[in-house]
Formats: sequence, structure tokens, C-alpha cells
Amino acid sequence: MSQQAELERTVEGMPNWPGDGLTRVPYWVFQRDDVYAREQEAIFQGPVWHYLCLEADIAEGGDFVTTFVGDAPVVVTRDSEGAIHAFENRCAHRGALICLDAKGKGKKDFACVYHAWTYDLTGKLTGVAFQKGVKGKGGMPPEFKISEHGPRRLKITALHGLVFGSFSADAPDFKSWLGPEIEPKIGRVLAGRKPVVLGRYTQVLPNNWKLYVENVKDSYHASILHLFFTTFELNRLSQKGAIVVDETGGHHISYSAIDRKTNTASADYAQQKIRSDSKYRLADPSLLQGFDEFNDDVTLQILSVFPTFVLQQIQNSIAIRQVVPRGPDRTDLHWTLLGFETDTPEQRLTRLKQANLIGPAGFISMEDGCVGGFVQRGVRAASREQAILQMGGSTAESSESRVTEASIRGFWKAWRAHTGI
Amino acid sequence: MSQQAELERTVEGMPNWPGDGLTRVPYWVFQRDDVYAREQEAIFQGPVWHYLCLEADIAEGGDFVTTFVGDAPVVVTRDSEGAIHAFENRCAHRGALICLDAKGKGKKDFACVYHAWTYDLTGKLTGVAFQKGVKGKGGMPPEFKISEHGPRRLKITALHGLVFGSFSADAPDFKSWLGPEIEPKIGRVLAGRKPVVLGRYTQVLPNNWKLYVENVKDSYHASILHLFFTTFELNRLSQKGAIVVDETGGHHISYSAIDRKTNTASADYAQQKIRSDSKYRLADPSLLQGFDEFNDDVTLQILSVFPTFVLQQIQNSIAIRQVVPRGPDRTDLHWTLLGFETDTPEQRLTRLKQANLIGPAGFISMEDGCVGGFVQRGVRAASREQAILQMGGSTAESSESRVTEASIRGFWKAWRAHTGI
Amino acid sequence: MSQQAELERTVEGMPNWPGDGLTRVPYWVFQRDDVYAREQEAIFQGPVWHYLCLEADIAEGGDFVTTFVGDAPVVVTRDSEGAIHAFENRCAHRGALICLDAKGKGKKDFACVYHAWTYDLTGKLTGVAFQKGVKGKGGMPPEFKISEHGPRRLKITALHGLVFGSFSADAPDFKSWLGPEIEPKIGRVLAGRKPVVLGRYTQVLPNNWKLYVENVKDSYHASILHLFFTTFELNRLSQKGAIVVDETGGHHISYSAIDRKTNTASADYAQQKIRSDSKYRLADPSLLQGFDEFNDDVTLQILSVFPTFVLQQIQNSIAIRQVVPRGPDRTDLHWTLLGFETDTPEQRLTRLKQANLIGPAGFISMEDGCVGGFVQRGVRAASREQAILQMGGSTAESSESRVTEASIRGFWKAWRAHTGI
Amino acid sequence: MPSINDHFFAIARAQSDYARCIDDDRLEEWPSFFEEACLYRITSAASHRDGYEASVVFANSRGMLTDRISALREANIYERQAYRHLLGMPALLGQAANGLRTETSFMVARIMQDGTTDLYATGRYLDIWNTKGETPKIVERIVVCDSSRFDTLLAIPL
Amino acid sequence: MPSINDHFFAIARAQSDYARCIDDDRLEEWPSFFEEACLYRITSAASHRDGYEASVVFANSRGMLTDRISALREANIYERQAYRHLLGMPALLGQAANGLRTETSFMVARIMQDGTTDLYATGRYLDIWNTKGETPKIVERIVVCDSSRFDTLLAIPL
Amino acid sequence: MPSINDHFFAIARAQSDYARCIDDDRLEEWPSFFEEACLYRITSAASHRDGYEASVVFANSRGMLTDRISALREANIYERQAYRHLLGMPALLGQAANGLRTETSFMVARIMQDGTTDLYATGRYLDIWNTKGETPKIVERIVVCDSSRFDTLLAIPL
Ligand code: FES
Ligand code: FES
Ligand code: FES
Ligand SMILES: [Fe+3]
Ligand SMILES: [Fe+3]
Ligand SMILES: [Fe+3]
Repeated sequence: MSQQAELERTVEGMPNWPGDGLTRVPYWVFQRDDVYAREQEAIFQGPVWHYLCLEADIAEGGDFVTTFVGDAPVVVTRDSEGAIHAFENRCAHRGALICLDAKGKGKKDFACVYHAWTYDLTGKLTGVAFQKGVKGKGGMPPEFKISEHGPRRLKITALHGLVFGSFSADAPDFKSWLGPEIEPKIGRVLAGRKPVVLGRYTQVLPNNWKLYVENVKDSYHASILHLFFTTFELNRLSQKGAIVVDETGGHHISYSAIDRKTNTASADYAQQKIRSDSKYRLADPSLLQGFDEFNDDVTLQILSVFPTFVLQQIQNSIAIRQVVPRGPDRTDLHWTLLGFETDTPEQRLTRLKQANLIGPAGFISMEDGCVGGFVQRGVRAASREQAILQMGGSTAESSESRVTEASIRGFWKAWRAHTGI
Repeated sequence: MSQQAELERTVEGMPNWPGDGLTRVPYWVFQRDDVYAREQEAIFQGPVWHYLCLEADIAEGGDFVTTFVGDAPVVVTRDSEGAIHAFENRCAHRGALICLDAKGKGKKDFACVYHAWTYDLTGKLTGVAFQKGVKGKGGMPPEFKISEHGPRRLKITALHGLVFGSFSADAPDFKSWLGPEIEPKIGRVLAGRKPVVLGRYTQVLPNNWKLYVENVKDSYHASILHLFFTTFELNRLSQKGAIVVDETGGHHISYSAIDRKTNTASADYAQQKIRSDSKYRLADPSLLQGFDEFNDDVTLQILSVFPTFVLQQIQNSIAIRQVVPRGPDRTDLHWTLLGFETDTPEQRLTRLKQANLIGPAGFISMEDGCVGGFVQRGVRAASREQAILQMGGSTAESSESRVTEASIRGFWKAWRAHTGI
Repeated sequence: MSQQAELERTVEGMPNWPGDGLTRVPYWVFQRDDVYAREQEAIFQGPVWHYLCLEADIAEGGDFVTTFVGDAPVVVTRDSEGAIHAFENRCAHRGALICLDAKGKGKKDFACVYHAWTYDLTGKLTGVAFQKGVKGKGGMPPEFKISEHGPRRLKITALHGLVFGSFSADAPDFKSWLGPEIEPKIGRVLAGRKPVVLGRYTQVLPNNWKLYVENVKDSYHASILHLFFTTFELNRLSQKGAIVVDETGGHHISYSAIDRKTNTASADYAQQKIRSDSKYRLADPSLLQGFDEFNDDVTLQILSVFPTFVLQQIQNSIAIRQVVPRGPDRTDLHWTLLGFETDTPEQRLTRLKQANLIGPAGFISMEDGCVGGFVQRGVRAASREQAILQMGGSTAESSESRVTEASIRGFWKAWRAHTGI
Repeated sequence: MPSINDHFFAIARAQSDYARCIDDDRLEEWPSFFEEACLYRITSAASHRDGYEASVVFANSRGMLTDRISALREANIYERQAYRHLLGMPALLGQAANGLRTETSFMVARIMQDGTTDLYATGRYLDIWNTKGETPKIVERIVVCDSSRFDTLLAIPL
Repeated sequence: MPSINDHFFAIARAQSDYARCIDDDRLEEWPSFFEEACLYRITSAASHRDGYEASVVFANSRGMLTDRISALREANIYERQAYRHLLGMPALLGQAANGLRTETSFMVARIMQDGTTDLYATGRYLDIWNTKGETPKIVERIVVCDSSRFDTLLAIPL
Repeated sequence: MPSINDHFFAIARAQSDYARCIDDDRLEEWPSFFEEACLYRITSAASHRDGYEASVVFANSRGMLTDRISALREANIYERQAYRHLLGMPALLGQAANGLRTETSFMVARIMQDGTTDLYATGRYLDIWNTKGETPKIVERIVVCDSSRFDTLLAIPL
């Protein structure tokens, strides 16, 4: 069956999408193998940009890291001229991983361990062991041309120290991919200073990757699920703040800033009788004593680039989150915690302390780590039922209010456009 | 695709049923994902009654427990008027588990942890956080009516302290569901006295749920697989006893009573040369010294209600078994061991000792716990082969003899009627 | 649906095979459930011979072992006349494993634990407990004939102490199955002497079974992946040696012998710049001091019989490897290490030392144990891509050079012929 | 060494011998670790917390322990399997009326005949020891498993 | 017994009490195993090797440990779960400026409310102890997990 | 303390150091736990029971142990991985001709580069120790794994 035919068949096999397309999401999208396969094809190997690593991870020629774009293992390298390359970590011969290490330095080329086919730092096949055979016997036939083979290579782009790649030649220009609103806010956090990796870990999520992405884009839950935000006024819906959703719907920014006017929030909260407005206080409040890093009073900026990249500023806790699907009900969330060369020792210590807010043990993020599993289990028998996404209306537009699911609707708008589901 | 169409498609995809329908069972029914999916739909979410809990588990207003009906997580509650309610443990908003705890008391309402949508004890959606937004911004659109949303609620019925529920409005009246023969035998064990939960545990079975249900209904194996029964004369096929199969075939009772006439069984057993007739004796026979609890000489009564409820009386060991499928080849068996308020200390101790017969370490039940796995593994490569169910003929009728598979045939009769397979 | 129809449906559902059929292998063959199911049917239950055990494992009447033919559990026995029998380890009644033990002696018959249906050593059903009921009640209907039921029995053949079986009556005569070239080389290792089992263990491979079989047939990798071979001159492509591929393509022999002429290999290796040509030496070289067991200077003979049997001679390390698929991405590799009754103590010690070369911790075999997983993971996202099998041309013929993938192409030739894929 | 209770080593040794006895499949010796008059129960943390009286295994005499083993050997049908116990350091909690109270953590792996190995049970032994004799004997052992889920069956004692 | 460091038993006991304190869900007592001025970090072997400064959990005061517990009790949402620690024998590595350095291996199983049990974390404690007082107190504890993968969340301290 | 064999602590310490040596990836030091003339074998409980002579790993000289390590370091291809050993209390079984016989239970978790952690092996060390020197040295170690299934490969010694 042709690839195209295969695709149509796949999409056809699925139930119809309920409702108007953005305010209802059928739970089968988090459960079905065919949906997962379609996503791999249309999104992860499609004309979409995916975060690969930091430029700082491959600072020098010969440096490399391995990562994943969806299910695909990928090698990212920097060559001696300083150019960045990425290619599928799959030998052109019979498919073994070309590179077994998570990272390394001083690499000149890659030799597959199985039969020593060799690749340069660009992923180009440069050698086939015994291509001419031994003593003129065996070897590859003359019609075999090394130049015609090699792993799939990714298109590469870099911005503010972030490296993105795409398997598809049709991936749009990265700037237009991001649109006018996203790039400056990435710049706000990363531009003009040298990042230092402070830490790395992986959180294994017991749920479909899209449930985590919804969570990231979900400004509605922040003040309700996370007691820390509200109690310590890291984030109040009544603070200044807004949601930005780009034109495609796929990217978003949610931010909040200190509202120096009298804060009427408590009243609002009282009305909702939300458990998250407790009288809870810290014994060592130094945990939350931050410094004004951006001179803009913005205490929180969560930014996502479709489909699986997140850049986080929570006070002075700066981190990148890379979402990697591992199956319909399992997701790897890779955290990279950042500081900057210019950090003073006090600032650095502040970042180390605020790291307690994020990651698997994060006072905030631990809850985002389990709530996706609560949904995956909650909808187990409800593949024909639907989620309701009407908070803040039915569109996927930017809004001053963060009591909205606009950016989640935006995600589905982009996801449906890409998958055709 | 419509639900109906989907169903037909599912059932159509399956091989044909071999034979006359009751004397042969194709092994693919224990293996295929589509069969499992069909069961979830037609049986677990269909017009069928499922055991939920004991009334005693939710004795007071504000008490609740969580359980499963097939794949569906369910919350069971008692309201302040004493009425019992059950609803799917899935938030109407975006599907998170509404209740995370296994049980609790003094509950007034349930607030979903994700966005604090609240539900009363009946499962009715009563509140949506920030429905009106904050300072008039955001919130739900006017056309959103809280009354139109909520988790699926179950129809509830209770009998002799047992709570049953159904997702389907078409579930028949419970008494007629049970038929005339079953209810009195439930009453025999439970009516007119207050149960006390003595213990609880879960046995994880490495096999399809139907293999366990077959085992429960299988009076043929009892005296052969279980050395204890025969050796200690807990149960002899030549004792007085019988099998009762209800009209639908789905429910059954198997019982045996002391035969005070001379016991000719040994001879029968000798003829069969069955390993289960050993000379094995206990060092501490107090394990099996029971008391006559029902004044009817009935030492064993196993009763099942289609599809997954079992009420057991083995001497003075009274237990409820709830069978929960976890996939085509995995099943949770939840045991609830019962005593009664009227128990004397001696009687209570007897129950504690006889508990050694049941559960994962039960001298009897441990074997029922592994034999299903022996079948699941035995038929691994035999999806096109069939089980033979001809013991005692080809019908699903009650019989005085327990050397029959009548009640297993009955199960398949009911299962096929419900699934349409 | 009829079995035939089912088959066609299965094969039809699959993508088309790329290329000319032998020089390209699509990665979906290592991933798809339907391919796995088709293999079970056409190969493991088809007219194909499968290794079961050693004659020595069931040396006496009443001895038995249990094993697997693909997914099917199988019992192999020797009766009192010394004849060997094998049958599916699945009770004719309701499918329980008939035999729970890995091996045993002095067996007269098998009684299923569930309802004591009994089988003789040939797998014939000989008794049905309570067939006539008890006191004339219950039991099997008169039309039930014991003679018409029983587990599927395998056709059996034995050669040089090896026992093979087939589920299919259509399996060809074993000698013609092997063809003229294979049998003598099995004889070379095993004929005319009594084997002694020195050890047994199982290596669990994280990959499709065919990736391991490819590895066994892959003479190209031997000198590259395995440093030991090259460094200690156990095997040089420039040694005397050859690949033998039988007419069907399914069987192969790869061997190498000491080349007593000047060895020009190093040069060849130098040219390839292969990491495997190190200066690495042993502190205790006694590990590799072998004895000339066959008076033919052949230091290595790897022989495979389609689909999953391997007979290995690496110096004096003689072993049988049985490959058992456990799912599309999991395989059990069962090792049986052999010595012979005629071994002197010194020779026996040599075998024990050389056992360090093989198995999960083998200086050689550990690499074969992981490389299949490297491929399984490497091709994870590449089901539409293909492996290249052009080393040594495009045919599946014997060749003097071992710088060829001829025997791997042979495997696919046979695999495609059997599966129809 | 005042910080070390005199009974500590004797009990640690007894615990270790107990585990080896089971893991080596010398089950016939298992009852001999107990007093003639003893209590042995296997329960779960949840049941223990809820005060449930019934157990997964209940024996209030050494005879019942013997019966467990003879049942396993002569009567019950189950697949060959083995355990591997690993124990924490016993915590001595002081003298009770009937002996010395201790608490000891355990992890038990189960190995099936085909080699499949899984973490079968974790929990703690709540024990009372008679330390009068040459080697300490168990007067009471409540095996509190952390989980109330048991895979397939529990044949061999914990 | 020259081969036995005088502090060995006191520290082995403290380690065992520490584990029981967590496994018994007496988390409020957990900070009391530390000095007022202390350092507690959870990191991974890879991060430790790469010298990363940030941690999965970071506390440089006993107050922060207290805050961890009150957050778990009062603030954070997560499913009920429990740990079972099993510890190796502490290795005494000599005196540092601020106390006695030890290293202790651990395995931790996590048991969820429904009984699901898995091997949640393995690794080693890199500790510095103040052995001056009656019972040793932790001055510094770096929990180096062998893996940098954490399933779902890490709520209860290791 | 009569109940404690004088060698007990020295051997418990040696066992613990042995495990740390492997778990810390100081494999070059591993052979030094053995006598020059030694026997090291890895086998399974079933093979041990059946009296099979061959092993998963066999070394009858310290040189072969050294070769194991240099092969791992210089020759063999396998993914980066680590172990975490947890050991039971050594049981002293008395003097043999060539030294003191002991038996010690173990659980070993394997941690792959990507953090995947599984219970890789369980079993017992059947040892003979030379206790004459300053620290006990291994004369003979038979590693009897409870399972005869090995996942993928066994690269690092047990
Ligand atoms: S698979 Fe990479 S060289 Fe053969
Ligand atoms: S999912 Fe329950 S409130 Fe949003
Ligand atoms: S399944 Fe074997 S006798 Fe019934
Ligand atoms: Fe959040
Ligand atoms: Fe039974
Ligand atoms: Fe190889």
C-alpha cells in the first residue's frame, strides 16, 4: 500500500471528531495506537520544528548529543567549522543505533559498531567496511553508491542558543514558524547571555504526551491545582498578566507580573471556595526570595512552541522542558535547568533554591507530573466521551484574562491541522 | 462512525463461533483485544448489574468508596438522607479522577483537584471554578449550563447489604435480573444479620477474567484440583448437593451438604485414580473445626451473579469476590472476608482460621489463582482451537449432579447473548 | 472467517515488499503484530522442522522435557519402547498446561491438574475423570469419544542426537529438508560420540527473533563487532573459510580454518581502519588454548537450520542455541553447552574456560546479545525504511568469501517463501 | 558497646537464618524458628491500619505452620518457585509481656521456574521474640506487607 | 574489636531509624535526623558526575526540610504512596572538617495506594555526620540516585 | 560476645567493599578482592542443582578476572550501565580445607544509561575466604543466581 494510501486509511479508521472542533476533545485521541502512529508521521516526522538541544550542549567542534524526535533517535553534532547537524540515529546499512552514548566530545566521525559503516559529523555515510571485499572477493556490488545512502538528516535552525530540527524539507522558515510574538519572549529569557546548565533529569509521565502539553498551556489550573502559586503570590489570576496564542494556535505564552495596585484577588478566591487559598506559610522563606532578573516585574512566563517545547521562567527558575512521547500512555519529560555565566553566587544560590519548585519533586511541578495520569486513568473507559474546553469561550485567541482555555484550544487547532484528524 | 456501526464492525471482525454455541468455546475469546473492547461496551457499560460494595462500606452519610466496573473507575457514596449513589470517577471537565482515595468519611462534596469543579454526593456537577471569570473577564460562556454536564451516573440497587450498579438505564429490575432461585440463597448467607468486614486483599490473576469466572462455576474441578476438599470431606461429589443455573444461564449456585448416609464416594474416587484422594492429614485439625451456621448441613455454597460477582460460603468462611478485568490477560480479584456482629469469640476465631482456605494463600483458592494462568499459557498458540464443555451434556440447566459443566455453559449462553459474539 | 481467508486477510493488510526481494528488508517486519501472527502460523505451526531438545535430555523411557515451538508450549517424551513423542502442552479439555515441570523422569502418564484428564507419553488422551459421572449422574455424553480428542501432536525426527519436530503433517522428509550440505556438518560436530550437557542458560534479547537469526548468519559482522575473534585470531576473514547456503536459503554454515600460509590479513584490516584490530592481549591466555578436536584445522563452524536452530563450534566450545520468539520485540535464546563423554579432564577444563566466549557474559556473544536491541531501537521510527543487504551481491548462494550477506539473503528468501509476505 | 543491645546480634542472626531457610527451600525447618505456642500472620499495611482481624495466612500454633508446609509439599498445586529475602537491620522496640519486640524491613523477590524474577513483596516483620533460650524463638510474627495485592498466589511463607 | 569503627553501629542504627521514620510515614520526625545547619540534596549519578549544581531536592537548612513535609501534608496534591527502604552497610570514609564521612547504598520500593509496587530508586547516601552528640546527626546528605529518571513524581523524601 | 564469630565483621566489611567497588565502577580494583589462586564462577540455582560444570562466567585465576575487566574496558561493545548491589548478612558455615565458608544473599539492580532500572539478578554468594591476612581474601566465589535468565547481557561482574 502506498504511504499516502496508508495515511488515508489510518485517518479514516478513526471515529469522527465531535462538536465544533475546538471546544470538545474526544478521549480516544489519548488512547488509540493509530492516533499515535499518525502523530509520529504527520507531526514528529512532518513539517514541524522540534527542540533538539542547547547550542551550549555542543559548544565545540566534535561535540555531540543524542536525543529523540518523537520515536526517532537522533544525533546532534557540531562540526569543525562550527556548523550544527542532526541525523537519525540509525545506520544506513541495517539500522543499528549509530551512536550509543548520550553525549561526547572530540568526535571526528561515527562508526557503527555492527559492521563499522562510518559517518562524518554531518551524518553523511563516508565508509563501508570491506566495500571492495577482501582479496577481491565479496564486498559491495559496483552499483552500490555510498553517496546514495545514509540516515535521514534533519533541517537545523538555532535561536537564542536553542537548537531545533525537522525531518521534513517542507518545514517552514523558523521565524515565520514562531510568528512575531513568540521569538521576543524567548529572547527575553535567553538572548544576550551565556546559559550554564545547572541540572538535568527526566520525569516519566504515566499519560499521553498531549495531556502534558494541555497542562502546560492551561493557565486555568495554575492557581487552583498549585497551592504554592496562590499562597506565596507567585501567581495570581488577579495579578497583571495575559495569555498570548499565536496565529496557528500551536504556540503560547502565559505570563503574570506583580500588580502593584491593591490586590483584590483574595475576595475572588474566597468566592470560589478553592482549597488552594490556604494559610500555609514557610519556615524558611528564603526559598522564594528571588531577584529581579528582567526588570519587568514578570514573575512567571511559561512559553510553549508546538508541539513539545517549553521554556519556563518561574521567578528565577529558568528551565527548558522537552516532551518525548513513549507510547499512547507514556511520556518522557526531560528537564534542563539553566543559570547564566553572569550569575553572582547569591543569584546562583537563589536558582538552586527555586529549583525546589520544579521537576519531579517540585512543589509545583510534581502536581503537573501526576495530574496527567489522573486523566489517563479517569477516561480509561470513556473513549467515546469528550473533554470540555469552553473556559474563556470557543476561540483560540490571545486574552488578557488567564481564566481561559484559549491556548489549549489553540493546541488542538494546530494538532488537527497537522494530523488531519 | 456511529457507535452502532462501530459495534457491528467490531463483532464482524471476529472469527465465527464454532459448534453449537455452548459445548465449544474458541480460545480467541480469552486473547483478542476486540473481544475485550466489546465486553467493556456490551457487558460492563451495558444493561447488566455489577457489584460495587457493601452497604456496610458506606454505612453513614458522607461515606464513600471507589471501585471499578470493568475498566471504568467508579465512586460510590451515601448522602445525608442515607441514599446510595454511584458515578463514574471522571471529571466532566477534562476527565481527571474526581476522587483519589480508596475510601473516606464525612464527605460533603468532591472537588476535582485539577480545576476544582465540584460535585455533590450524587455525582451532580455543582460548581465550576471561575465560571464567571475574574473581574468579569474569562470564565464560561453563558450557553454553558452546569446542569447539562457531569460524570455518567449509575443506576443503583441494594440487596441483603450488597450494592449493585449499572451504567445502563436499560438494566432490568434487579429481582427479575436475579430470578427466583438466586436471591434466597444470597439471603441464606447474608439476610437478617449485620456483616463485619474481617479482611480485604487483592489477588492478581495472570489470565483473562472469564477463565476465573469459568473456574468459579466449575463444580467439576472442585474435587479434583483441590486436595483439601476431598481429603477433609469439605466437599464430595457424592455428598448431597446440586448445581442451580438460572434461566439466563449467567447466575449459578453450587452447594454440597453432609450426606449422613454411608459414603460410597471413596469407591468412585478410587475408580478415577485421581491424585486428589490422598492420605494427607493435618497436625492441627482445629483449622477445619467449623460450627453449624445455617442449620442446614450445607458445608459449601458458591454463588455467582453474572458477570463478576461471587458470594462464597466454605464452611464458616464467608467472602465476596469481585472480579475486575484489567486487560485480555490480566484480572484483579478483590476479596472481602466477612464475619457478623453476632459472632461469638469462638466463632470469630473459627472464621479467622478458615480464612486459610481462601485468598492468594488459601489452601483451596491458591490453586484457582494459578490454574487460569495455566490455561492462558496453554492456549497461547491455539486461538483457533476450542475448549470442550460437554461434561453433563450440552444444556445449561440445573442438575443434581455436580459432575457437569452446565453452569459454565450457562455463562457462555449469557455472555454471547450480551456481546452478540 | 475461514482460516485461509484469515491468512489472506492478514498478508493483504501489510505494506508491499520493497526492491527485488532479497537486497532490501523493510523494518516493519521486525515491528508489526500481524507479521508476528503470520509467522506463528506459517512457520512455527507450518510445514517446518523445529529443534525440540537433545536425545540425551530424554535418554530413558519416562523422561520428558517441556519446550516451545514459537508461541506453542510443547512436551517431549520418550516412551517405554524408546520412541520419542511430542505434543502441544495444552489439555484437550479446556486448555490448561498438561505438564508444569521443565523436565522429569519416570513418567508413566500425564494428568492435567485441572480435571485430571490423562494422557499417555505419546500425548494420546487416555482418561477423562468422571466420564461416566458419579452414580450414573453427570459425566460425558455417549457421543463423546476419547479417541477423537487430544492435544496437537508433532511429527518427530532425530539426527545425531538432536530431536526436531513439526506441527504440520506436510513437513518434508528431514533429510531433504536439510539438503545434502548441512547434515554432514552437523555430523562433524556431533556424530559418533555421546554428548554431555555442561550447562544451560537463557539470554533474553530485546529484539525481534529475526534480528538475532540475521546476526547468526551474518559472517560480515563477526570480524568487526567482535574484537576477540580478530585480536586472538580465532577468526580472520582472510583465514581459509567459506559460507555455505543451502538451496532453500534457510540453512547455512559459516566456517573458518587456520591458514597455514602467511597471513596477509592485517594489511586488509589496516585498510579498513576497523576498531576491532587492537593490540589487546590476555593476562591468562590459557582461556584460549584449545585442542584439535576435529583434525581439520577448522576453528569455527556456525551452522543454522531454518528458522531457529543454531549449532556452534567456536574452537572447543560446542553449543546449541534455540531461538524462541516471545513477541515482536522480545526473544528468548536458550543455550545448551555440550561436552562429550570421551573428554579428558584437560579437554573438559578447556571447554569450561572457552565457555567464557559465549552466552550472556561471553566475550563474543554478549555483543550479539545487545546489537539486536540496537537495531530494534534504531529502526523504531523507520518502519517505512529498509535494511540494505548487498554485501557479496544480491543472490543467496554459497561463497568462499565471508565478506557477504548471502546467508542473510537466504534467510529472507526462505522466510518469504513460507510466510507469503 | 552500650549502644548495642545484647540481643541484637542473636536476633539479626536468627532473622538471617530464617530467610536462608526459606530461600534454600528447607521449609520443613521453618516451623522450628517459632515457639510451640506462637502466632504467625501475613497481612497488609492497609488491613493492619484498618484493624482487620483476618489474614492472608493465619496460624496460632506451630502445628498450623507444619500443616502449611505439608500442604505445599503434598497437597497444593502450584508452579515451582523460589524467594530471595533481603532484610533490613532489626529495630529493637523493647520488652513486651511475652518477649522482646522488634521490627525488621524486608524485600522479597520471587523467581519462577522459567527464571522470571519480580519484586514480589515488601514490608516489615513485627515480631516478639523469646530470648531466653540459646537462640531466639519467634513468639509472634505479624508479616505486614506494604501492598495488599498478591500476584497469582502466595504459596511459600514470607 | 579493632576492625570495627566505634561509630559504626551508632551510624548503622541511625540510618536504619531514618529509613523506618520515612517508611512508617512519621515524616514530621524526619528533619530531626539533621543538624539545624545542614545540607540535603537529591541528585543523580550522572548529574553528580557532571558536577551539576542543581538538585531534584535542595535544602540548606532544617527549616527547608520542615517545609518539605508541611508542603506534602498541607499543600501538595499527589496520590497516597509509601516507600520501603533497604540499606547496605555504611562505609566509613574518614573524618572531614565538619564530621564523619560515610557512604551507604540503598534500594527504595514505592507502593502505591492500589498496591502497585515497583523498584522506585536505587543509589547511595553520601553523608557527613556529627558524631559528637548522643546520636549521630546528619550534617550533609547527598542522595545520589543511580538513575536520573523519576517516575511521575518524587513526593516523599529519600 | 561469643555469639559473634571473630571473622564476621571483617567478612561483612569485605563483602560491602566488594559491592561498592563494582557499583562505583572501580572494576580495576575488583580482582584484588581475590587470592591469586582463586575460583570465580557465575551460575544459576538450576544449574547448580543439576551439577552442571559450565558457567556463565568462569575464572580459575586472578589473571582471568583481570582479563574480564580489560575486555570490558578495551574490547567489548555494550551500552553503559551500572549495578547497585544490596547484600544480606553473611552466614558463616565453618572452616573448609582452604578457608572459611560463607553464604551471602544479594539483590542487584541494573541501571541503564537512560535511567531504566530493573531487578537484574538475585541469588547468593557461596564463598571460601582466606582470613589469614589483614583483610579476608576470596579463595572461591560461586555466584549462584536464582534465575537462569539473563537480560541482554552480563557485562559487569556480580
Ligand atoms: S548496521 Fe551499521 S554497519 Fe551494519
Ligand atoms: S479536569 Fe476536573 S476540573 Fe478540570
Ligand atoms: S483443562 Fe485439563 S482436565 Fe480440564
Ligand atoms: Fe501546572
Ligand atoms: Fe476451585
Ligand atoms: Fe556475532
